[in-house]
Amino acid sequence: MKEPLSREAMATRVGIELEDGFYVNLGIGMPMLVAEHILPGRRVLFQAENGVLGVGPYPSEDAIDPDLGNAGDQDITLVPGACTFDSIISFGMIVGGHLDVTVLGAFQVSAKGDLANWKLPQRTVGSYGGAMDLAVGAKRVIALMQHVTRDGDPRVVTSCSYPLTAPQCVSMIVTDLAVIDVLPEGLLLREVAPGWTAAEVQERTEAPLIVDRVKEWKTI
Amino acid sequence: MKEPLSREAMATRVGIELEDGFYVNLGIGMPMLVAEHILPGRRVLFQAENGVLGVGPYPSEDAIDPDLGNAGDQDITLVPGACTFDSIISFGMIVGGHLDVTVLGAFQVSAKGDLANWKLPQRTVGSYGGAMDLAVGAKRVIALMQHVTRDGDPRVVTSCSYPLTAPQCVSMIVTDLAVIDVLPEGLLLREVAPGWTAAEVQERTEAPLIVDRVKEWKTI
Amino acid sequence: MAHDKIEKSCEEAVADIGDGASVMVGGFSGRGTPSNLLLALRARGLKDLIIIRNDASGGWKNPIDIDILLEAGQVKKVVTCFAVFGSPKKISALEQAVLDGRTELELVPQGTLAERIRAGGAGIGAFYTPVGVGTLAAEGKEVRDIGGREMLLEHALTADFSLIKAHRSDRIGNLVYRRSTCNFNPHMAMAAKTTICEAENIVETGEIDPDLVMTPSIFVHRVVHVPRSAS
Amino acid sequence: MAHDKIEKSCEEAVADIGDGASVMVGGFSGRGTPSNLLLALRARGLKDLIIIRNDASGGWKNPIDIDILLEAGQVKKVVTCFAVFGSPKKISALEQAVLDGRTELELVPQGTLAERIRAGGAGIGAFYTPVGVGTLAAEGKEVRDIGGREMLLEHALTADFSLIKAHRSDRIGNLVYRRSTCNFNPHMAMAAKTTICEAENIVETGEIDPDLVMTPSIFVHRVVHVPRSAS
Repeated sequence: MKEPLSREAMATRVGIELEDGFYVNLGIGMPMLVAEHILPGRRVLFQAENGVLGVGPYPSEDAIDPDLGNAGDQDITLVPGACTFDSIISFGMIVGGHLDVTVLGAFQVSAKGDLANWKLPQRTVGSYGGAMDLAVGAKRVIALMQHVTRDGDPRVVTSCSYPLTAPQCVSMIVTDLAVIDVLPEGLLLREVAPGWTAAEVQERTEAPLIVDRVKEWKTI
Repeated sequence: MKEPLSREAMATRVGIELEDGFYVNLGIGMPMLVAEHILPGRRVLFQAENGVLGVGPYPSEDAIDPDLGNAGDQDITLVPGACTFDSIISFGMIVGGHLDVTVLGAFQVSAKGDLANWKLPQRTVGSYGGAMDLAVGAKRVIALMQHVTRDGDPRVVTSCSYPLTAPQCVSMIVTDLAVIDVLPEGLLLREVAPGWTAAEVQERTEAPLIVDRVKEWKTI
Repeated sequence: MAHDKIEKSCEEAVADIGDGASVMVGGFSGRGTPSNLLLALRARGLKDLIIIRNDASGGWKNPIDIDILLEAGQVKKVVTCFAVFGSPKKISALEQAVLDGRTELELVPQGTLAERIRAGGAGIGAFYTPVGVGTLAAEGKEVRDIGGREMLLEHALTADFSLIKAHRSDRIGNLVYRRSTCNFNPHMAMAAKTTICEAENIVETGEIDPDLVMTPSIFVHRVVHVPRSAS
Repeated sequence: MAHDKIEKSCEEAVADIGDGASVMVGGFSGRGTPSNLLLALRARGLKDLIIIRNDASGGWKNPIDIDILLEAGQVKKVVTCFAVFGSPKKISALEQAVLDGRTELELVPQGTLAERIRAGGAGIGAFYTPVGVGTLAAEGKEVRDIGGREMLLEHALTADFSLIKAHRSDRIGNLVYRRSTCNFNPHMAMAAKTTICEAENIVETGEIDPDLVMTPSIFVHRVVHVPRSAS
């Protein structure tokens, strides 16, 4: 039976984009999985916007440092070469354009690369967190999300109906069905999940996809 | 014979203004003398705008730390409780209104408290240094200068003819002849140097002085 | 006392905070949060407080944060970037207070919040940032082309009091933070008229290497010793 | 190499700086000034450099500073706060170059200079400061009432390169400064496309306590080891 890709497979695909020596921020939630899928031989330093550069694996129970967490309030460790700092240095790093990549979860991404990831429309109140800063500041924004909602509605849309995090900021979308590049001429369907066709992906996508250059799903 | 006060006496007079626990920046030149004239029992922490809080006395030759200087590039020492920091923290301290007092040298001070201390009019090029920041930012600005120029021209003037450092920033003027408060209603001649009269000080002052409350020169 | 800023208790340290005061609260979830000062503040039973704080979404793992003020009905307004949980199933104390019309919310992007606090402490009146352009965060704000890029005008934030937490303080209030507990604390210290620090360790003045001080004593007005075991 | 940013020599480290480049130079007089990088830069024999630097008034006690570039006629423009000596009897290299019409001078108050550099590194486009209102520093600038106070609009500064100096660096460029050598170095590190650091000591990556890093490695692209005795 044809299945969408697992979260692990999606994280693995994003991992391929993170080059040796990159400085990267991973958003709260699924993007954090990417940390475990860096290609062998590559060294990537992960930033947490609460003030850490060089986030390491989660600690064992007896190695927890209560003074050390990530932006999702998880206990973390540090890698050699890590440093900690205040929120001003942290967001100077983010908004000043110093991060090579940020990987952010998303509710919707539009054909122009608009990102909506901070508030469900039916909710009165939302949380910006650091998402707007990351979306505007990082050199490259990768959106990582399921291709459709639980109700089957497309998340890659002509125009976002959810409140925006930032307009025209996403350069690549990775979902459980596809890898899509956001180009000036439109959304380029670059890869489809094994077993799926471009037509099937387009069916589940509101925005029109450019499908003349589709390749196989990239693996390690 | 009647002499103007010495630089030491002027510095001593300013020292009386510096209360226990104050954080103070002393400008380059004569104001730096004030550090040696803090009243006994009072502890004042001196800031240097290149990034030091807690400037101590000048070091002996063999105690010089080449990494440690003040804003006038003199070798210094640190007192217990001192700290060093970057220019952004330093000027955040200054412009953010955290310093209790700054003592600045001056070419001219006007009746409204305008300060001119960064450029001689006959010079094409000048240096702002940190003077504008200090004049605008400190809670209280004390101008310390000779009462007249070498040519005998008044330095306390109706309106500055030299380029301004900041308008309406000086609250007190200490010279070798007088202590003057800058008040909304004008310049209040508070003290005159021993042996001098209010009339003699007014003769050497362009701006009109309020002379109905003159007191003796304050000493320790 | 300027040479010894150590207060006897959290209660004494917050004794002059009054109704309607604006209060910055350091920390990011539980890390770097002055929980003991918050408890002492709640005990004052004040009303109409204005709270400026990174997160107000129910404290994740943190048992004591600004929720205790919100739940006690002491807060008129909150300026924050984390107002609700990610999941709509869990309602935060702030969300409930906003839904009930008891508390006003000013939602600010995290970096903009940090920058506005820094501006307040550093004497900068306002600044232009690209963050928030084209979003709800731009509502009612000036948008201007700065160097070819659209930016929002954002204004400085200051407060009557900042409640912060440090790993170590000397007697005159030079502070050191550890690991990710630093976050908003150093810049909130600069942005309030009166800054009150809960410090896990107190050392004699002069014991901290001058290079290692993270918040200079000039920004700190009161320090309370709350050892880690007690907090 | 991202894991090892150590360059073999100052010459190699500055080899791609070209004519017309904008270059920030850290330090305050001699303290924290990357003198060996400046010597290597001069040896390139470039023209039309734009230099951003705290002081250009003849180096007080510092034998090697940006004067060596000015005297070699390599500088088109200088952005600084100290342009001349206090005494009119001594003419600084910059003063002479300005009087001769060889070099353009943009004089900026010291705190505004630091703030403009910080803005450049932090992605802030411009800001309002009370410093300079009612003076020559306000010429040609927008003045605006911000919260009841007149302020000047000042714009961010960035550069192609920053030349900075540190006391210690690890192999990936985490930096530590000592005493008053810190000054402009950390914020210049953030404000340039390429930041090159002259470090007195090199340690292995992981040897600097994460709390004590003053400039995170992300801001540093090249490091040259110049032991103190050789500088």
